[in-house]
Amino acid sequence: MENSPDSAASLLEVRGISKSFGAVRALQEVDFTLRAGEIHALLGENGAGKSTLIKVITGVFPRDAGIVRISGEEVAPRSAKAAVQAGIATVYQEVNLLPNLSVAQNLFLDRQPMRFGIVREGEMRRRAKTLLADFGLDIDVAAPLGSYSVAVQHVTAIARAVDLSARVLILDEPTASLDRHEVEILFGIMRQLARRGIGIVFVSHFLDQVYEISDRITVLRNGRLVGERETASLSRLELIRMMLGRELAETTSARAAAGARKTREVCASFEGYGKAGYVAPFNLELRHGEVVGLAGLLGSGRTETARLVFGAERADRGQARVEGAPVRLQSPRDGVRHGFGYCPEERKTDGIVAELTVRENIVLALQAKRGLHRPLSRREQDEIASRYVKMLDIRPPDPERPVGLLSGGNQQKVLLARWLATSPRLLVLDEPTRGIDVGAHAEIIRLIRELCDDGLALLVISSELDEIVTYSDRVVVLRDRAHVEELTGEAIDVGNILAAIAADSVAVALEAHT
Amino acid sequence: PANAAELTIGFSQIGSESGWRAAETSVSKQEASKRKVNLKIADAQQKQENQIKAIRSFIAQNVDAIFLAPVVSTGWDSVLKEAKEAKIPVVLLDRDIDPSGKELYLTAVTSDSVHEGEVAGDWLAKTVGGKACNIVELQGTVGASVAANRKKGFDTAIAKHANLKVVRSQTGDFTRAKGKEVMESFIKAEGGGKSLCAVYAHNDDMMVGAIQAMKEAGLKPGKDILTVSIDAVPDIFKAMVAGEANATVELTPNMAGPALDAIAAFKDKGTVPPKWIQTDSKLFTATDDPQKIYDSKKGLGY
Amino acid sequence: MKGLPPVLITAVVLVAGFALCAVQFPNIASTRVVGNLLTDNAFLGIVATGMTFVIISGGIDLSVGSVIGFTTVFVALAIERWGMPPLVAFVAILALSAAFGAAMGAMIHVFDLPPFIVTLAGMFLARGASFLLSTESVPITAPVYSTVSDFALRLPGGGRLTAVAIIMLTIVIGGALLLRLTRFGANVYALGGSRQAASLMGVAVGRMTVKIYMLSSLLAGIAGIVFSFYTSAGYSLSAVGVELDTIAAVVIGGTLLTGGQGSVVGTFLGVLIQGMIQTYINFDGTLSSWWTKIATGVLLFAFIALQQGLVALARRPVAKRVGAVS
Amino acid sequence: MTALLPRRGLAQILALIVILAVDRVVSPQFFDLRLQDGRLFGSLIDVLNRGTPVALLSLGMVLVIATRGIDLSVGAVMAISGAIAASLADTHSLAVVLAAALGAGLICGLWNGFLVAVLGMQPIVATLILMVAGRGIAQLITEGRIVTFSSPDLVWLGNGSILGLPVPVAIALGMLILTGAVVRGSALGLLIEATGGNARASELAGVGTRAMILAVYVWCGVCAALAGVIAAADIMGADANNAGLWLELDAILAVVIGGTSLFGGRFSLVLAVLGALIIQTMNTGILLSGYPPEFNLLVKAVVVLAVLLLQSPKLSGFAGVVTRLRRTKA
Ligand SMILES: Nc1ncnc2c1ncn2[C@@H]1O[C@H](COP(=O)(O)OP(=O)(O)OP(=O)(O)O)[C@@H](O)[C@H]1O
Ligand SMILES: Nc1ncnc2c1ncn2[C@@H]1O[C@H](COP(=O)(O)OP(=O)(O)OP(=O)(O)O)[C@@H](O)[C@H]1O
Ligand SMILES: [Mg+2]
Ligand SMILES: [Mg+2]
Repeated sequence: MENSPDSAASLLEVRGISKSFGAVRALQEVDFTLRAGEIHALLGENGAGKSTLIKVITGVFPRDAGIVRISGEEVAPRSAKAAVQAGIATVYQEVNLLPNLSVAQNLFLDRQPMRFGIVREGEMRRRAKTLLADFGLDIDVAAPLGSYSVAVQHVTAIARAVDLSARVLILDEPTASLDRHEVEILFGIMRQLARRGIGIVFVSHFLDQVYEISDRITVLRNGRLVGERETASLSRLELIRMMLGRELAETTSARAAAGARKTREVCASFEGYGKAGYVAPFNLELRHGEVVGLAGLLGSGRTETARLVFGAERADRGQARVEGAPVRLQSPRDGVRHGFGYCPEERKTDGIVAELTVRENIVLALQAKRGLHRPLSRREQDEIASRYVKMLDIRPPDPERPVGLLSGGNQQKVLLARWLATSPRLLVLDEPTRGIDVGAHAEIIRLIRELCDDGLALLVISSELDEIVTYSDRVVVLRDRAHVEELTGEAIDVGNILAAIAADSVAVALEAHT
Repeated sequence: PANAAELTIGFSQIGSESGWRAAETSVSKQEASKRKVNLKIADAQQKQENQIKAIRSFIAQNVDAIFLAPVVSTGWDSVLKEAKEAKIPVVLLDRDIDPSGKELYLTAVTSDSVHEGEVAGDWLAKTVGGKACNIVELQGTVGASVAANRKKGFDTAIAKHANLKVVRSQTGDFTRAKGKEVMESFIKAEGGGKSLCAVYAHNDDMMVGAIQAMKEAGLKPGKDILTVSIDAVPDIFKAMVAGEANATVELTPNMAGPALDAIAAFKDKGTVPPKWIQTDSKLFTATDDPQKIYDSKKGLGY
Repeated sequence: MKGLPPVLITAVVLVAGFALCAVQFPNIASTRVVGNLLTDNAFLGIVATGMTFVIISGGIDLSVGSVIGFTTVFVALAIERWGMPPLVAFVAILALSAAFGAAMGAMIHVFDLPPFIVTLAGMFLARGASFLLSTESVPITAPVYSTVSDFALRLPGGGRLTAVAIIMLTIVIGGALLLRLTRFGANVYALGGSRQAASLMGVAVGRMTVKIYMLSSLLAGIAGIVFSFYTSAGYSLSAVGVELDTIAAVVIGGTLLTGGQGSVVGTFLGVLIQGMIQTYINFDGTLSSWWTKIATGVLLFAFIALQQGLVALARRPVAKRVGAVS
Repeated sequence: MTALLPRRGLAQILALIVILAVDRVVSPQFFDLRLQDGRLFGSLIDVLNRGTPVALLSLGMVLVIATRGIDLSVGAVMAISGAIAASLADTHSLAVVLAAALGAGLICGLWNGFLVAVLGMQPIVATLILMVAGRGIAQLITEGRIVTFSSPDLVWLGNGSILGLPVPVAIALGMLILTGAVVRGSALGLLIEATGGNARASELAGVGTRAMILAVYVWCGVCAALAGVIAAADIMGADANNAGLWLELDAILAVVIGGTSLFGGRFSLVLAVLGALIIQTMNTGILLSGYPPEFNLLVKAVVVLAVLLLQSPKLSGFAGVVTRLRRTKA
């Protein structure tokens, strides 16, 4: 559109792609060009159509109109397999691997090393091990993939795509669940692949990463192409304007009123709380109007802490109190009854009920809390749903749409809405901003502050240390499934958190990167 | 016979798919205990493979004789050969097996189910006389040999009379509920049942259901529409007493009695019984004092 | 690796059950009874092997019992009435049943219909078709039949390893290898993990679905032939309800009905467990029809509960989400 | 509920109309209705009346399936409750008879629910246990005989009529309304759908998923028991050997024809009952047609497949295949 690229150098060329889902026009006449050897960021708000564009290119969705060329030759893959054969390797946004298969099988599914029609298991494992070693992962590749964290699963998916040694590599939000260290490794590999002439499409909501890695940027908004620019010549402000179609309201310095909140009452407290083989006993106080951040490396026990606090996992020692009164948290129901809420990190498996509508997903927790015999009338449901759809800017703003059809970021907002609707006293958020666009990201952080000002207690897990630093009144640092440090007030900064994590060498290496 | 006291006999029974079958089982037990025979009954739940397994395990336990009520006529050769090798005499109850196996069993105590159908057909022909008569037929389970035979016998009997015609024939699976449902649809399909003259059912249970269907449709079974069925279970005599059923052909549940006698004679004196001990296919009608028969049959475990 | 613990647990349950039975009826612990167990359950072992593939892939196949029934009738008629040489009849029926399975698989994939219902319709269809062929049971007198049913390897202690048992063991071993060692096998697990993910990873989901149901029906066809050896006859009502026995065997063998996990060896053990329950009841020989049913249910419950208990026990000491091993 | 019908039920209604039309062709008097002894009489009434047991079963089954479960034991539960009702009918009042029979169904449901929700067994095997043992229990009660009774109260349940409608039909209608009121009038429907759609997520949202699962199996047991009582009342006797035999498959079929996925989640009571009617319309048509019974199963198979294809969400899938074929040809 704005600069018509030299089509000889273009590796992947997309012209006039349109795609509708019923009444929703997810893509309209989108053009996109990827050159050999470049890293091309594909950006846009949640629901802009990035994932849809990718799936249309790889033939997962049939397209309504448009053409796709690879090296000038028109292709029309009709399945993911055909796309791979056409030279396009893809990591889709939701980790689409098979949790029941071993890591090695996942890496080599449908292309296992064979001899006499028999899979060479040993050879496959060896290769898997070397492959993952490039990504700094040293794990048992014979174990089922599902026994590893989302991060490991994501790295596996990326390693698989990279190893397909295609001409085009598409990565849809590959860094959402990775920590800095893993992101660095990934970027190293991406650069190396680009040098070999492979074209890489990179989707991310982390603008820092976009500026760090990409050569060019294409922006989509509401299913339309906004423009394509050289990264070097595009200012951040300009980029955000392209994505949102407006200026981003400046995030106010979040911890403005920190001092005043110190005096707030304790909402929930945990003494010597823990579970053998899960998380070491810890003490934790959560106060009204206060945000506590949980920081730590992957696998350090943050999610586990969150689950214990909420009641999703039963503690085998220690005492929990709510507003000073001792309580027993045996099940999520207990948590909900005491006014807790919990947004889990794996929204697809633990969060949304894909088949149900946005409205039903939003009222679910509230209804469960009220009990069977006090059903919310349809009017109340509609009212609640439309309030939160508006408040959180869920798109498309249709409460009757099955949640599974929403883009990832919007699903996250629905989950948040589910808990806000219960007017909780304590909200536990595990990676609430994962996969959320810049606009919504700022929005959610603002929301966290607001909730906090309304007297809510918040326990927030995030791998974004910058983010944690912005909103937390206190930061608990975890290492090896134990709470090792608590930072308050002025002590909260990225450096100190890293220092707390840095009891082992990995963290030292990490620090070097920042 | 004195020696019979020491006998242990394995009985591979088909299952408990009907009241008649339950009666056969309980009569067998009574007959065995009368003769002080230790009868081991293995219930096959209507599966031939279970019967084969049961016979194998009887052989493994080295019983003195095996009674077999075969669920199907074919497929017994190899297992009966095993019994023969082990020198265990086999007596078939209730149903015959395929001819190829004749030398594999001692004797068969069965009725002739084709003959049963004929008896029913003959009775109907005689009762109707020269009038034109539209008959509906309630068949047994599709694929069951008894059903096929009873159909065959009946068809042969009425083939001789041009005035008798089977206008509809559908399976009622040998059950009351299906018998009723099928009869309901027959009545609808035949213009409210006015044109029907008789119902023939492959067993009494279906007929009991059919009688209810007729009554609910405002018809008078036993009067407007003649009924003839097979088995002679107690409930059909009850219907006869009420004037709602006309005839039934008896299939005696006492197959084990003659079989036990034959085995005892064989073991005691080496008497080889005839290959086929045929049980009576006796016709009962309202003239046979159905109340008395009902009372006598009630306790047999139908 | 994966799937091993449940198999081990099933094996433990089997051995424990066998020991208990043998204590009560010492006769049970003989090669004769073990040989009978294998022979009597040969056809079940064969269909269950196919069913294992289907269930691991996340599907279910209710048509197998009817396919067995149809096969016996077809084979009997082909040999006895239509004068086909037995081998030709076997090839014909296997081709037919494979095509039948393929058609069901295609139906499931193309129209996105639930396997439960498609195969239920398949069950009606195959049974109905066998009624059309013949409602009478047809004895088979071909010499191959007596040769095959008489053939047996004598085991020490009077037991016999019959031809059908050998066929079954071969198929079980072949199935286990196919599932464990080949790309096809890996894809079966992949489908059970998630059809969508498998498709995104490049597995030809449609073709796999067709192949899996084809395999299941093919094995049901083989089981039908074995059944016809077993009884030397074809009968349209044979193997009624076998689909449920088969599913039970597969599930007792540690395969999840939700798909993605399981093993052929486990299924084989499941078949033996069911056979043993039957043997026990036959040895007892005092049970009436109803007590037989109740006892079967109770034993089924006991075995499954025991298995669940062992699984829970095996899981307990390990922390829920184990850290990375390196 | 009503809001859901028009959009979702179109395929089912269409299927029903088509089958009714076919029935009319094979049996010209299919739509004839007349009053006979204060009771409507005709093939249509037969369809409703004979469809009642499966309709009742499907009312319970649809909830079980909505939670991603399945209940194979309903046929056996029918046999048990029928046996209990028949053995008590002549000596006890109708209230006692019903209480005992439905109570038995409730206990059976509790047992199934316990195995699934508490012991975590897979529903298909968990209920297979009762499917096998339950029929044995029923036979134990009747000792394998057909236990007959003459209590007019119980007979009325099977053969009486209310406002011209057979009592069983009225009962099924009442149960549909009751179940609908309970499920949709409370939050149960939403919570069941959530449990079936994603049990883990629902649990984390505070839904008592175990209680939900237990509740649906109990309800399924009660519905099956009621169906059993009606089946026994219909033939004035309890046939433990055959009552409800293989009806579990019909009930599951009805639910699936009614558009509820076997993978749980969204369900519709009305459409499940409509599914039961579709099946019965087909069965009655087969009986009226006068074809030899050897054809019954074939016809059934073909009709089932046709109905499923008719409502397949992928009729568009079929269109897709056609266009694909065209595209490859072009
Ligand atoms: N399978 C589907 N059926 C119907 N609508 C869909 C489907 N997939 C996506 N959509 C809709 O298409 C639009 C674009 O979604 P898409 O997933 O491409 O967004 P995205 O840019 O990847 O967003 P995110 O950053 O949140 O991942 C959204 O409105 C979404 O609701
Ligand atoms: N780098 C890694 N290598 C191997 N296994 C890992 C790695 N990181 C995490 N895991 C596995 O993932 C599991 C989940 O970790 P956990 O949820 O406790 O982490 P967390 O601190 O909550 O991190 P996050 O929420 O960011 O994933 C760990 O128990 C561990 O088995
Ligand atoms: Mg996306
Ligand atoms: Mg975590």
